[in-house]
Formats: sequence, C-alpha cells, structure tokens
Amino acid sequence: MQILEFIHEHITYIYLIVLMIFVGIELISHVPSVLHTPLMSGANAIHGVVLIGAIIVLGKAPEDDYLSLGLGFVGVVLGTLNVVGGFVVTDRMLDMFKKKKK
Amino acid sequence: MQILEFIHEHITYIYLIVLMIFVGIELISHVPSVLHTPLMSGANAIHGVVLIGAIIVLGKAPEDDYLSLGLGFVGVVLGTLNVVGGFVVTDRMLDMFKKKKK
Amino acid sequence: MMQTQILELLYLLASVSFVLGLKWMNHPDSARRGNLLAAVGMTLAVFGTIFLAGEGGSGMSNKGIILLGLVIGTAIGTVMARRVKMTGMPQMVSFFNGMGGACAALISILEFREMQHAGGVEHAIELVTGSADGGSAMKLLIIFAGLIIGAVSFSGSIIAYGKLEDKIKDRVLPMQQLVNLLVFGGALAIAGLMVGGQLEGTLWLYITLGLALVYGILFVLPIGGADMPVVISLLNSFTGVAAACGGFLYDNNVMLMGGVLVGSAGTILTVVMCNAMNRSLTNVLIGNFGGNKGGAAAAKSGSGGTIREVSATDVAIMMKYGQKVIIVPGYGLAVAQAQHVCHELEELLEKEGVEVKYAIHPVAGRMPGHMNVLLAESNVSYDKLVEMEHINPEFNTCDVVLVVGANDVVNPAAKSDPSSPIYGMPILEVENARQVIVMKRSMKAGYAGIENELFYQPKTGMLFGDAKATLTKLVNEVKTL
Amino acid sequence: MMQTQILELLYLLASVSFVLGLKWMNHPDSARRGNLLAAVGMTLAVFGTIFLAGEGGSGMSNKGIILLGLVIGTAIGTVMARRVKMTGMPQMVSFFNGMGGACAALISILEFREMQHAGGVEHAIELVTGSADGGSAMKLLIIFAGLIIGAVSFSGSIIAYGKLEDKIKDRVLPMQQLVNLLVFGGALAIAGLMVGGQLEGTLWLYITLGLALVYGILFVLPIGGADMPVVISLLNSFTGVAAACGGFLYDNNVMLMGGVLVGSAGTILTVVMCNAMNRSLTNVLIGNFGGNKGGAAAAKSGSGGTIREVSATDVAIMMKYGQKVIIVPGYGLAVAQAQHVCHELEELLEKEGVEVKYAIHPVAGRMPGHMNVLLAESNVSYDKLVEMEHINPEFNTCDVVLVVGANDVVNPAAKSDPSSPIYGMPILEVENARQVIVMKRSMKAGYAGIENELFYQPKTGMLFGDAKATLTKLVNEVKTL
Ligand SMILES: NC(=O)c1ccc[n+]([C@@H]2O[C@H](COP(=O)([O-])OP(=O)(O)OC[C@H]3O[C@@H](n4cnc5c(N)ncnc54)[C@H](OP(=O)(O)O)[C@@H]3O)[C@@H](O)[C@H]2O)c1
Ligand SMILES: NC(=O)c1ccc[n+]([C@@H]2O[C@H](COP(=O)([O-])OP(=O)(O)OC[C@H]3O[C@@H](n4cnc5c(N)ncnc54)[C@H](OP(=O)(O)O)[C@@H]3O)[C@@H](O)[C@H]2O)c1
Repeated sequence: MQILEFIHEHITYIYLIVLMIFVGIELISHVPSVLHTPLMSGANAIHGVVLIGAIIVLGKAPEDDYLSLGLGFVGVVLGTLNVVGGFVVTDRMLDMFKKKKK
Repeated sequence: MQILEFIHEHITYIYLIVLMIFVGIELISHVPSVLHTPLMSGANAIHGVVLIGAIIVLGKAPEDDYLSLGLGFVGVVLGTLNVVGGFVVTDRMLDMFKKKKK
Repeated sequence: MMQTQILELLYLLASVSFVLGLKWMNHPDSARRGNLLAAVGMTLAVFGTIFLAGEGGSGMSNKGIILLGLVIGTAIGTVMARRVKMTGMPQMVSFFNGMGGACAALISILEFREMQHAGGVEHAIELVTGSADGGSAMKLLIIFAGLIIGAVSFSGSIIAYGKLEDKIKDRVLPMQQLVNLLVFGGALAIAGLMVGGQLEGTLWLYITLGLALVYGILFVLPIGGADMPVVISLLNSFTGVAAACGGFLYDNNVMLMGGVLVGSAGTILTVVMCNAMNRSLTNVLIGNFGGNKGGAAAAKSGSGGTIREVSATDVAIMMKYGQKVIIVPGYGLAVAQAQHVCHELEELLEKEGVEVKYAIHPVAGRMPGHMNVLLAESNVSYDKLVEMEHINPEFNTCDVVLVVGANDVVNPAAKSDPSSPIYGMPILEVENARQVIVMKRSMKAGYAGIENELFYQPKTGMLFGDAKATLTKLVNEVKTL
Repeated sequence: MMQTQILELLYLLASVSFVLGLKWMNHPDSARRGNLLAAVGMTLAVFGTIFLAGEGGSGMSNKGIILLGLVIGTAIGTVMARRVKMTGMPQMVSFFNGMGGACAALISILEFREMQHAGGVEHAIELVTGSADGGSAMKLLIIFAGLIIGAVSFSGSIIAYGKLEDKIKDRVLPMQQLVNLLVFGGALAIAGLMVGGQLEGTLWLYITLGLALVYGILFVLPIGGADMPVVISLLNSFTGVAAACGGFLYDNNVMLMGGVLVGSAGTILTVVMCNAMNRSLTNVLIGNFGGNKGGAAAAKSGSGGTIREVSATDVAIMMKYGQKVIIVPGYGLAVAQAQHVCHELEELLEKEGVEVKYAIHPVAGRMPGHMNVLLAESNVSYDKLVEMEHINPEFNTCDVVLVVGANDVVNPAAKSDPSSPIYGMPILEVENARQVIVMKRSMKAGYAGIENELFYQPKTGMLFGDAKATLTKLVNEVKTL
C-alpha cells in the first residue's frame, strides 16, 4: 500500500520519467555507429545540468558558512567543467564529421 | 503575461504533451511502409480512449435527465465501437503479415 | 482512497501499453503482440474507470447503462470488424475513426449542458484549473476544441468511408477554398465569442456543431478517392487531439496521453505516407493529380509509338517454358478481385518447375501494404512476396514479368523524366527482364493520370482485359498446353 | 511572480533543446547544430537559475561566487577541451563525466549538512513532498542515491581516464567479484539504515562516500583498456541518473528531464555500442576477451600454414602500377600516429593516377568513429572514407588492399568459424581483392586475442614493422621508383 501511496504522490514525475526514458531509447536506437563517440560526448555535456543543483546549493549557503560556500564553489566549478568541456569537445569531434570540399 | 500565467498553471501538462509528441514522432519515423495501414488502424483504436470520457459523462448524468443519459449512452456505444472495432480490425490486418509456413 | 490510487496506477500502465504497443507495431514480427498489449491496457483503463473512479472511489453511477453500452458497442464492433473484407479495411478504419470523433463531440455537448445547468460560467471553475479567473473560459475553450475537432473528424470520416465504398463521388464546389474558409472560420468565430463570453446559449453550440460537420464534409469531398488513406490518417490524428481535449477536461491522464500519442503519431504517419507516394500533404489535400484528374489526363493517350498486343496463349507458353516469372500486382488486381486466380496460376507454374515470385511495391494499390494483405488473404506464402529493394536486382535474371493491373509503380518516367509528377518515386525496374507482359483493360492511365512509356517498348506485350478474366484464361491455357 | 514563470518557461525550452539536440546528433549533417542547440538551452537554464530562481524571483544569493565559479570552470574547461588531441577525446569525455559525478556527490553532501543544521529530519519535509510522513526519509533516500551514484561515476571515470592515458594498468584482485559485492553492499546497507533512521550522523555519510568511491575504482580497474568507451558510456548514464536525483530533490524540471534523458539514452547507447562489437554488456564488464587476455591468446600463434613476407619495394611497385588501392586503417594506425603519412601516401598515389579509398569498419580502432576522426584530422577528404556496407562490393575490383594495423575487422573467422568469439560480426571482405598487404609489427593478435587466418592465405603478403615507419618507407619507395 505504501507503494501505491508513493505512486500517487509522484504520479506526474513518474509519467515524465517514463516518457523521457522512451524518448531517450527511441532517439538512440537508430544512430549510425560512427557517431557513437560524439553522441556519448554530447550526452555527457547534457548531464552537466547537474550544475544547476550546485548553483542552488551555493546560492542558499549562509554567508558565514565557509565549508558550504567552499564546497558549493567547487561544485559549481566542476559542474561548469562538465558542461563547457563537454559541449566544446563534442563540437570539435563533430567538426571532423562534416563533409569537406576537396 | 497571460500566456506566462497559462504556462505556469499547466506546466506539467505541457511537459507531458511535449514529451508524448516526441515519443509519437520517434515511434513512427522508422516504420516500413507496408505497415502503414495496420499502424494507422492501431492508432485509431488507441484514440478510442475517448470512450473513458463518455463513461465519465454518462456516469455523472442525473438519473432523471433523460437527454443526458441518452446522449451519454450513445457516446459510450460509439466509443466502444471505435475501441473494439479498431483493435479487432488491426488484429485481422496484422494476421495477414505474419510469416506462413508453406 | 486506495481506489483512486489503483486507478492512477492502471492509467499509468495503460499509457505505457499504448506507447509500447505502437512501438511493437513497427515490426511485422511483434506487431500483433503490440496491438494486443494496447488492447489490454485499454481494457484496464475502461474497467478501472467504471469501478474505481468517482467520489470515494465507489465507481460510476449508472453502471448498468454504461455496461449495456459497452456490451452493445462490443457486439456491433466485433461483428463489423470480423465481417468486413480485407480490401474493405480502410473504409472500416475510417468508420471507426468517425465513431471516435462523434463520441468526442457528444462529450463536449454534454459537458456544455452541465455547465449551463450548474448555473453557467462561475461554477465550473474548480473543475479545470483550481484557480479563480479564466478557469471557466479555459473549460469552454476545451469543450469547443473537442466539439469542433470531433465533429470534423466524424463527418470527414463518414465521407471518406463513403468514397472508399464508392457511394460518394469526388465533387469540387465552385469557389471551394473560399466556402471552406467561411464555414470553418464561422465555427471558430462563434466558438471564440462564446469562450470570450460575448455570446451565450446552447443554440450557438449547435450552430458551431453544424458548421463543423459541414466543414468536415467540404474538406474531404473534393479529395480523390485514392488519396483517402492519407486523409483517414489525418482525421485519425484529429480524433486523437479531440481525445486529448477530453483528457484535459477531466484531468484524466490516460485520455491525455493516448490522445496526444495518436495526435502526434498520426500526423507523422500522414507525412510519411505522403512521402512514400512522393507527394506533399498540401498536394494531396488541394489535389494536384488526385483521382478526378486521372480520367482527363488519360484521354490524351496513345501519344507515341506503337503497342504490341499478345494473346493469352502466347503468354502461357512463355511462362510455362521460362525459368523464372515475376508477378507485379497493382491496383487493378485488387479491383478485379483477381488475387485467388493469381495464386492458382502461381501454384500451377511452380508445379511445372517455374520459379515464381511477387514484386511488392510499397505503394502499389490504394493503401500501404495493400498487396501484402491481398495476397496473404489468398494464401500466397509470405516468402514469395519480395519487397522492391530486394527484387529490383533480380529482374535481369527473369524471363517473364507479369504486370497485373499495375501502372504507376512500373512507370520508367519516375526515373527518366524530371517533369513527370511521379519523378523521383522509386519504381520496380521491370524493363530489365527479358519479356514484360502488361495486363490491363485499356490504355488508360493509372492513379497519377500519366502516360506510361513502358507500354510502347519492344519487349512489352499488352494483354488487354479484366485482370480476373485474363488470369483465368491464362490458368486454363497453362493447364491444357 | 513573473520571474518564476519565466524561469519555468526557460526550463521547458532547455528540456526541449536537450531532446532535440540529441535527436539532431543522430545524423552527421545536423549533429553539430544539435550540440549547439543543447548548449544554448543549457546556458538559458543556468543563467535563468542564477537570476530568476530563489524566493521572490530575485535570483540566488552569493551571485558573485557563483559567477566566479562559472568563469573559472568555463576557462579551464575550454582550454582543456581545445588542447586535447583528437585521439585523446575519449579520456577527455571520461574526465568531464567524472566532474559531473563529483558535482552530484558534492550537492548531496551539502544538502545533508543543511538537513542536519536545520534540526535534522523534521524540517526537510515540505521541501520534497509536501506531505507529512515519509517526506524526510524520501529526501534522505534521494540524497544518498545522488551521493553513491555520483561518487561511483566520479572515481570510475577517473580510473577510465587513467587507463586510456595509459597511466593505470588492468589489474584483477583476488576474489574481485566478492570484494566488489562487499564494498557496494556496505555502502547500500549504511545508506539504507540512515534512510530508515537507525543510523545518524555525518560520519556515516562520509563512510558511504568512501565506500562508493572505492567501488567505482574496483568496478573499472579489471576491465580492459580497450573496453573503456563502453564503460565511459555506462558511467555517463550513471551521472545522468545522479543529475535526475538532483532534479527530484529540488523539484527542478530541467535537471530531472536532462538527467533522465541522459540516463536512458546513455544506457541504450552502451548496449548499442556493445552490439556493434558483437559482445554483450556483461561480457564487457566481466571481461571475456578484453584487453588483458589478448597477450595470452596471442602466444599460441603460428598455428597453421606459412606466411609470405614482402618488402616495401614490392608493395610500392604493386600499388604504383595498380588501378585501385583500398586502405584499411585499424587500431595500429592510430597507435603509431601514422595517419599523416598515410594521407601523404594516398596523395602520392592519386597523383600517379591510382584510385585510392579508405575502407572504414564501424568498430575499427578503440572508439566508435575512431577512424573517421583520425583521418579527417589529417585532412583526408570525407568522400574517400567509405563505410563497410558500401566498400565491401568494391573489393573484387581492387588490385591491392593495404591493411594498416587492423586485424579483427578483417578476420574471416567472423564469417566462417562459429566457435570464434567474433563470429557474426560483419567484417571488411578484403580477401576478394587481388592482393592483400598486411602491415603490422608481429604475428600478435589484436583486440579479440585470436588468430587471423587471413595472414596465411597465398594472396596475403606481410609487411612487418611499425605502421608509421613502414608507411614512410613506402612513401619514399613510391617517390623514387
Ligand atoms: N498504396 C498506397 O498507399 C496508395 C495510396 C494512394 C495512392 N496511391 C497511388 O496509387 C498508385 C498505385 O500504383 P499501381 O501501379 O498499383 O496502380 P495504378 O497506377 O493506379 O494503375 C492501376 C492500373 O490498373 C488497371 N486496372 C484497373 N482495373 C482493372 C481491372 N479490373 N483489370 C485489369 N486492370 C485494371 C488500370 O488500367 P485500365 O483502366 O486500362 O485497366 C490502371 O492503369 C501510385 O501512383 C500510388 O502513389 C497509393
Ligand atoms: N571502435 C570501437 O568502438 C571499439 C571499442 C573497443 C574495442 N574495439 C575492438 O577493437 C578491435 C578493432 O579492430 P582493429 O582491426 O582496428 O584492431 P585490432 O584487431 O585490435 O588489431 C590491431 C593490430 O594493429 C597492430 N599494431 C599495433 N600497434 C601497431 C603499430 N605501431 N604499427 C603497426 N601495427 C600495429 C597489432 O599487431 P602487432 O602487435 O603485431 O603490431 C594488432 O594486431 C575490434 O575487435 C573491436 O571490436 C573497438
């Protein structure tokens, strides 16, 4: 019964998650294999969205709590690394795949 | 601003709809053309889910409101036609596509 | 309330079953299972609603009438769906689609009635948004959307049904586009005024309904009968959207999900179907070379070259003493209901040691998969049906190609003539075979309404007559040889 | 609060941009645009959060520090991503992935701290569920999930990075499976007890963190370096799930959507990558024929037949006076960094009137697309790179095939020997060419660690030596001939 309760409380989340899983599966199922590496890299950049979590944590840290501020700051830097590095690397890779005029 | 208000109020619906649209597009984009007719028919059966609306309408009609009862009843019959007819026709069509042993 | 929670779970499962079902329908092997899965999900959702929804989770009132409706609908639906001939499938789908549209329109009417009874606008508020302002306008908006879309889908589907049953002919009104615009615009305008509160009263609702019904008729009437599969697919997605409106109205997840899914999948399917015929959707809807122009264009036939007529006896000999025969079935085979004789001929030849295959063009006939369905129905073995890409390289190893009532799908203009309306459509390359025999009744054009140069080539022999009659003749000839 | 509403809209747009971006990345033509779109969406979401989130929509506190972090991260990230060599891409991806994992773990630590400060369990309730019971347990559950998954992803990615940089060797502990199980089980058990309320205190959080970090190391350590792309893809999807946990925690739609998308897409991508190599995921993770076994199997070489060695001069003559040469690049070419000399040879031959093409096997090298990236980097024109399906029919029209440091991708056992571990993998059918020249350093096996019968065929000549050195020799020979 607790599981029903849980489903009830989070029903929209569950719908969203289930649908997004379907979207993810369908998107990837038809990719040519030469694009696997850039795709992996692109997906890597997208999960850098975790950066927003770090921003929220840092943004609500009390101004005198230096440990929180410090760790939050590190979190933001690392998250940004993931996002920026990820997108730049992917872009460089994909640049190799475009047709060149001879 | 009213549009922002609207988006705000229905944000989960919007997410659900957008994701479902993506799912629908991705699912259909890779179908072999011989399956178009059964697929159309299968989709037809699925939108028979409108039957549930007819059930709700009929289910809340006051017992002495004969017009509502009558129209609701017709709605349920038509909706059921859509669902049952749709699935049965699709099944018959798909039956034609299975490999037969000679 | 545990009931409500269980119902939520059932709705979730049903939504997933719709998605998975459609996904499985992508492959011939799993398609049937997919359809079954969606049906099971639907059943769960329907019975869940009847017995678990409502206040306190005690289920619906009027359970008896609801169940009666279900029983009657199931009985009629099953009988109709079982009785219909394979070739009548598209009109059946159209009919059922229309029923869904009508159902959506009825729901809207009843909801409107209820809103009026409950003292009009103010009451409905918490039903939709829970917020105080704009709530009832929103509800009205959804009601009218469901009404208009449902009604258009209903009347349009019925016209499509009639066309495919050959009960309704293509007809273009004078100033068709303008009339369409006026009718549809009228419906939208009235709906808009009612939502905005400038108009009131049930009468206007019925006027909107009427206009929407008329628009559905006008919309489908001028489109060529052969384009109906595309139109049905489009109307199909309309009904999906109407169902989604219902989901929005009742905050009902499974209606919303199912409706949106069909709305989006149906739209894409429509586009994909058009692409397979090498046409754009607007082209189908406005009708560039659809049905009614076929006859006219065909009149200017016999333009160039001479044709060579052959007799059934010649063809029978050719085939009997050949190594390999490929049959190209087309729309004419379906019209003549000649699939059974065709299968008989094939078996006969196989017994004589001739290899026989069928070359299946994806848009041969008038609905996608038409030829598969037709031939499978007459028990042709599945591995004799070879798809275009796989059979094309085989034509040059083949002695005789028998084109039975096909035309556009073997028209070389698609490859050679950039000005042809079918230019770019992949075709069956029958000219590579040693001999080509074309069976049709006359020199008339096919669906696209254009000349076919193939008929004038030296290696082509024409065998005129109704496909069924000619094939029967061939069977007899082969037997008596 | 209009700010909040705008933020919501931005999050919606960002979510859509992620989906569309990934969709566009499916085709080489639109891939770059897709990546850009996702980046734009991400930027909107990030700056939206900083300036519009928070109470009253006034944005975050500590804006200065946040922006400083962004600037520093952007600077370092851009420089690293720009500096890295093309062949070092996979380890770079792994590194950035690890940063994301670490970020997720840090978030969990800080949220836990805040829960403790705010007086522990009771306070957190409304933050997550809005309901009175189970709320804080739920929050703790999410925190621990984010912590463990993020930490595993971090340490695993760093090990994967080290392996690809050749700084860490494959190592199997005694009773590896058991140790793994204990460490991971321990982390789960402590987390479970804390969520259940039986354990308390920050110390346990750090113990869980430690165990998770150790598990990440143990998990990746024994897997062969060549399998790292698959492992990275898997860890990638882990980080996605960790990000989704954050979305759940903060009720933040864009984190949830982005995280779940990557979680599901990454998982499927992992499976698809395994399939392309004809292996199962468990096989990669437990290591059936991964890196460290290659050496051993290769020892039993020279099993059957004799080989024919050829000289660089012979090969140069053959190619110079041939009509058509096909080059098959493989892992050895990448290792030897011979792509530039290879391009030089190709240009030289083209100038002599020889037609030169490259045959690209989808899993040649050690990451998907490896050969495309490598050759494109050395300015080989894109239309000289022909994919497997298209080049295979061409081999029989070709005079010389030059296999440069490839092995498994041309191993005929994949077609002929059902007992071979690579049986069923599609290969480049080089045996159809008139002459096959194989350039490698020894008779050692490749990635799959198996014999290659091709080397013993009469039409095959072996040209031993480092790929770069040998190619340079060939270039000189062709020049001086
Ligand atoms: N499959 C789909 O989804 C779909 C949907 C809509 C449109 N289309 C279009 O339909 C066309 C299909 O090509 P197709 O080659 O199958 O057909 P077609 O081009 O329409 O040609 C059919 C031919 O069959 C002949 N025919 C008609 N009745 C006959 C009878 N009783 N006995 C013998 N012959 C008969 C007609 O010539 P006579 O009058 O001289 O006998 C006609 O030329 C394509 O243009 C396609 O784009 C397909
Ligand atoms: N692409 C991917 O995504 C991916 C990922 C993981 C694994 N794999 C696997 O990797 C394999 C790829 O096949 P492949 O044919 O490219 O490579 P391979 O089968 O691993 O063979 C590479 C060959 O190159 C030779 N070599 C190494 N260094 C060399 C040098 N400096 N100069 C000249 N030759 C050198 C080696 O022989 P010597 O030692 O005798 O020189 C070796 O036999 C497949 O089994 C695939 O499944 C691919």
